[in-house]
Amino acid sequence: MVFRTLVVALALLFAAPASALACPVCGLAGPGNNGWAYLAMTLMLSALPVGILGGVLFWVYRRTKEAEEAAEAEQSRRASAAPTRRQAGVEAVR
Amino acid sequence: MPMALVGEPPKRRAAVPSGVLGMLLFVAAEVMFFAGLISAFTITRAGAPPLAWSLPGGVVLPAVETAFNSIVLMMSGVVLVVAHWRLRRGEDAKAARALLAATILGAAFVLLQGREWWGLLSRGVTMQTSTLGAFFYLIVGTHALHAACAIVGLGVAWWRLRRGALPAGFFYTAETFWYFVVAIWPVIYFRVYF
Amino acid sequence: MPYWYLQQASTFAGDVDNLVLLITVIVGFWFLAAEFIFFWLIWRFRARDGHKAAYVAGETKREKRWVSYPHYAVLAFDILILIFALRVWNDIKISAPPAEERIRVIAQQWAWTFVHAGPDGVLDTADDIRTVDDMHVELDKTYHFELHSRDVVHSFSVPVFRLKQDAVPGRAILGWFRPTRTGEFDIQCAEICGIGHGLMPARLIVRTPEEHRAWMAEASGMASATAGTGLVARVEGEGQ
Amino acid sequence: MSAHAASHAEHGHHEQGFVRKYLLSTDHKVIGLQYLFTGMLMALIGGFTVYVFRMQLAFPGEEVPLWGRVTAAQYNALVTTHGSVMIFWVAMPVLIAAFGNFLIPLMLGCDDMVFPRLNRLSYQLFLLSALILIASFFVPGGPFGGAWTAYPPLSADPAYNATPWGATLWLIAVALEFVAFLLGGINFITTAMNSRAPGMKMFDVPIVIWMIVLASLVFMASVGPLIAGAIMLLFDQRFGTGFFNPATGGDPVLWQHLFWFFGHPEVYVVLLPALGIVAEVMTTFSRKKLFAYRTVIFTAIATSIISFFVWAHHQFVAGIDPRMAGLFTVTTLIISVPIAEMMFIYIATLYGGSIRFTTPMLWALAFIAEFLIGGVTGIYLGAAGSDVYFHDTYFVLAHFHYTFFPIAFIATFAGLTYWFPKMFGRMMDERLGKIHFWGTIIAFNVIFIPLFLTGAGGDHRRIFDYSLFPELAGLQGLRVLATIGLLVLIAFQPIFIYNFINSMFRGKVAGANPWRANTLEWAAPSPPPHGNFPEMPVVYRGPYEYSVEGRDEDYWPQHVPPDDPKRPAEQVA
Repeated sequence: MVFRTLVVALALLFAAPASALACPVCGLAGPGNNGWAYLAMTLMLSALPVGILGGVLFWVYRRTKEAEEAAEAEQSRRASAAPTRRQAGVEAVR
Repeated sequence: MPMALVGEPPKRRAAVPSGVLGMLLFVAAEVMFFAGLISAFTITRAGAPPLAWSLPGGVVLPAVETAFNSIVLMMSGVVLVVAHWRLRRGEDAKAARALLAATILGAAFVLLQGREWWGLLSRGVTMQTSTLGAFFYLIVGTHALHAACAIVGLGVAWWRLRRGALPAGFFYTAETFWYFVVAIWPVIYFRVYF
Repeated sequence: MPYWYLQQASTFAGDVDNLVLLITVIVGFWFLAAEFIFFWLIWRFRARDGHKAAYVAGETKREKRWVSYPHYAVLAFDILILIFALRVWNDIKISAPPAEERIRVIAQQWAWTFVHAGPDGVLDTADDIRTVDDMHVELDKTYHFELHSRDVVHSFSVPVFRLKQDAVPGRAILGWFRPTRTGEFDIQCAEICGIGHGLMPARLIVRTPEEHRAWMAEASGMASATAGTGLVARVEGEGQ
Repeated sequence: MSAHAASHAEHGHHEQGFVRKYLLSTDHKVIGLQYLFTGMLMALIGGFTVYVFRMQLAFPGEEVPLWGRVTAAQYNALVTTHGSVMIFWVAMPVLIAAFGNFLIPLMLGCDDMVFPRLNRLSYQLFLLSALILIASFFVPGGPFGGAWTAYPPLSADPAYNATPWGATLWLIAVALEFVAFLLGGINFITTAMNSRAPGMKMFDVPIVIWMIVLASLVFMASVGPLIAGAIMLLFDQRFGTGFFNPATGGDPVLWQHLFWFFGHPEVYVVLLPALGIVAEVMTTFSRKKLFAYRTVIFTAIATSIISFFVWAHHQFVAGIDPRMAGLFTVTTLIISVPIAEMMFIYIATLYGGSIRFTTPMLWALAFIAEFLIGGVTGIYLGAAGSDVYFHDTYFVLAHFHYTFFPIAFIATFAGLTYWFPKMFGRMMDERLGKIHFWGTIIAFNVIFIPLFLTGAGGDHRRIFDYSLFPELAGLQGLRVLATIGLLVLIAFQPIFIYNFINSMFRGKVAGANPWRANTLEWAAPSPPPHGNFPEMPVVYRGPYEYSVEGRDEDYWPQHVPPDDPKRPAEQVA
């Protein structure tokens, strides 16, 4: 989903009108032209959250997976008949 | 309460201790906060007229002195890693010493930065006299405030460790925050001082 | 559509309205289709005695096509709209035909000052004509405007031109227009700028070349004879 | 977690004083209700301000009953207050904090939040921020009048805005409010990660929890730059710095950059929980499994990610490099794809259902129908070419009210009427609920459809009297119609308030599970006691197993063991 939309977004970016490179109305913008700074900082701010939270969540996901697998291994070692994961949950309660 | 009816409380999976996860999320928000400050700084600097972008009276930001301060801060981070490993190995006394060293190094950084501020202020660099100065005090000051909070946290951790009552969650939480303070500093240093 | 309410008075006003029409047709069709299906489903599957709901997980590809095909359609129509939208945007804001005359627009709390080039057609010369709250332009002439602000952010909006551009203090922002219809029109401030934001109307007067020349002669004569009316003097006194 | 459970069990016995129980409670349900009631009170303020300024627009210059003549300065202050209150002090606290606090532990099957004291602190900060905002009405110069977007230099310099204290208090209130939700968000996410009932995998979590957690993540990731900007603006206002002052090398557009970086994701921060509430209500009352549960989550994640790449579409004509506008037009139109897919999924969920038109269901269905209008009109504004015309007109206003009203009111009413039995243990009156529903929905459309038209006709926003603009005189009839719609809308709200308060004490007693729903909160008694569940639930299946073939009941709660197919759900009532 994300990948697909990103691909389309990139494709569209490259398909944007070529005349956009020449920009007569951009000339006088500001004392020093800080257009590039806006663009660079925009990209940084936009990409950072995806990176940081993606990283944190991926790490948590891996840890969760590991813990789950460890718990399952523990269970199957203990139980004589191999119970399903959810039955294992019940065992833990009763 | 009927809780007592349940022989054994249900097991819940906590792959990452709640304190650490909460702190990580908080740190993520803090990173975005500093990213906002740094992006504001970068944009303003790129757009400001060259003459407006300087400190009054020809003062230059003391990059060399701050490099020394930065090294102190980095060392503190490294020492804290050592403390972490000693704690993991159960060498509590040694860990306490490393933890104390890390705390003192961190406090030294804040004090050295304070001395630097004192010098700048005495030469007439205030928040009002230039936008560069305003950004400098804002960004570095915000970082110093975070550092001070983290040092208090580390100090409390050391005190509790000495008394043998340091919950692991507390240590990891304080540790995570201190790593954030240490790691964000080089970004600020290279962006703001040069 | 905007042209139901407001005349089109610039070369790109028609483009903007056509884009609006295109979006209305595309989006309107999909909107009506979605609402129709939605209400039909509500009516068709209302609770009735003895009927149990079906168990549809919607996890298989076969079931999911009911939402994935429409979403591909949305994507395709998005791209279509995008192409037209970017072309219109490009014509208005990015590429501009060469200027025949320049005009300076200065916004402040809460008035507009317009600096016209005057009879010699060049800005920043002695015969510039400054007016407050009315802008005089000539039919079928390409203008480049230079937008300034003296205090806060304002927005220069000319609805009949379908033109809008914020005025930012400390910057000069360029834009262009070419009037295609004579008459008197509204200019509004479109960005909140303080207490008098609602009291910041200006008038746009588009004249034929002959009439415009007549106005210029009168205005420059007046300006040199009386050294400006009170209002003009006030603005010039605060000037750059 | 078990330590918490035990401590709750100990504390549950002795009676607590009123202050301890309701004002200083760390119980997530109490905090959720505190947020709810504070949000509802703030909605009265937001509603009163809109009444005053809509009256002024319909009958310019006349005395407004209960207010008097509206001056230009008052008008700006009223508009600003309405915007900030409705977004920051109504939509955010009710949708995220109230429902989040109340539902997360209940739907995850645990006894409380992971950080209960942090939770209490969050509410206290929020209350403080609301009080500061209200206090700004009584300071010299009056409340801030520079719009909820607070663009500097207008907001930075009292010489421009003439509200030296109002502007500062507004800014402090907003910043404090953000800190409150930051703390709350951390709590929500950590709880959802660490306190799920045994057996509850990530894909067994109800959609509304997913949505609140995603919204909290988006909020946390986007709010930092705005807090940075708010501190800079505060320094500009009070300490004479020049961050946004071009004369000293500052950049006024920078604020817009920082503000909209937060401002646009904020839309999704409130939209996602609303969509979650609608999903819960729709599945329950159509007795259907949610269509493509996982796809809903993936589209929500996609929306969250793309929401960080669209914000500059608020600045198309703000003096930024126009080439950037092209980029943001692309991303803005792209975000319509996942949102449209989510709408299609919700519509598809109805297929094959057995739809019961209870009050919550009516609200949920109305949400879809009305939000579609808000969604499609966004295309006009996301496309840079037509935004040149529509920017800052009433078209924008009508567009975002067609998104925000469904979010902040329609979805909230759906959620409130749906979870009311769980919150207070009694049912709301269905007949009054339906009268309130139809009055509100019809009046809402009567307000905002005319405003689309006035916007297309060239009405700009935040103008207190249109009589100075001759071209717009013909639109006065539409403005009056919108105001009449508003008066009708307001007139129908006391019915809800009466129904709400009356039902709280005199409604029909609801059992644990009056709607015969599946999710875990219905396994707890209504209202749930401190500690929530008499017996901590274990989860055996996903949250939307309605009308499963081969079962007598058309629902199958998450906590009922599979070997007991005929077990009634009221076993804990």
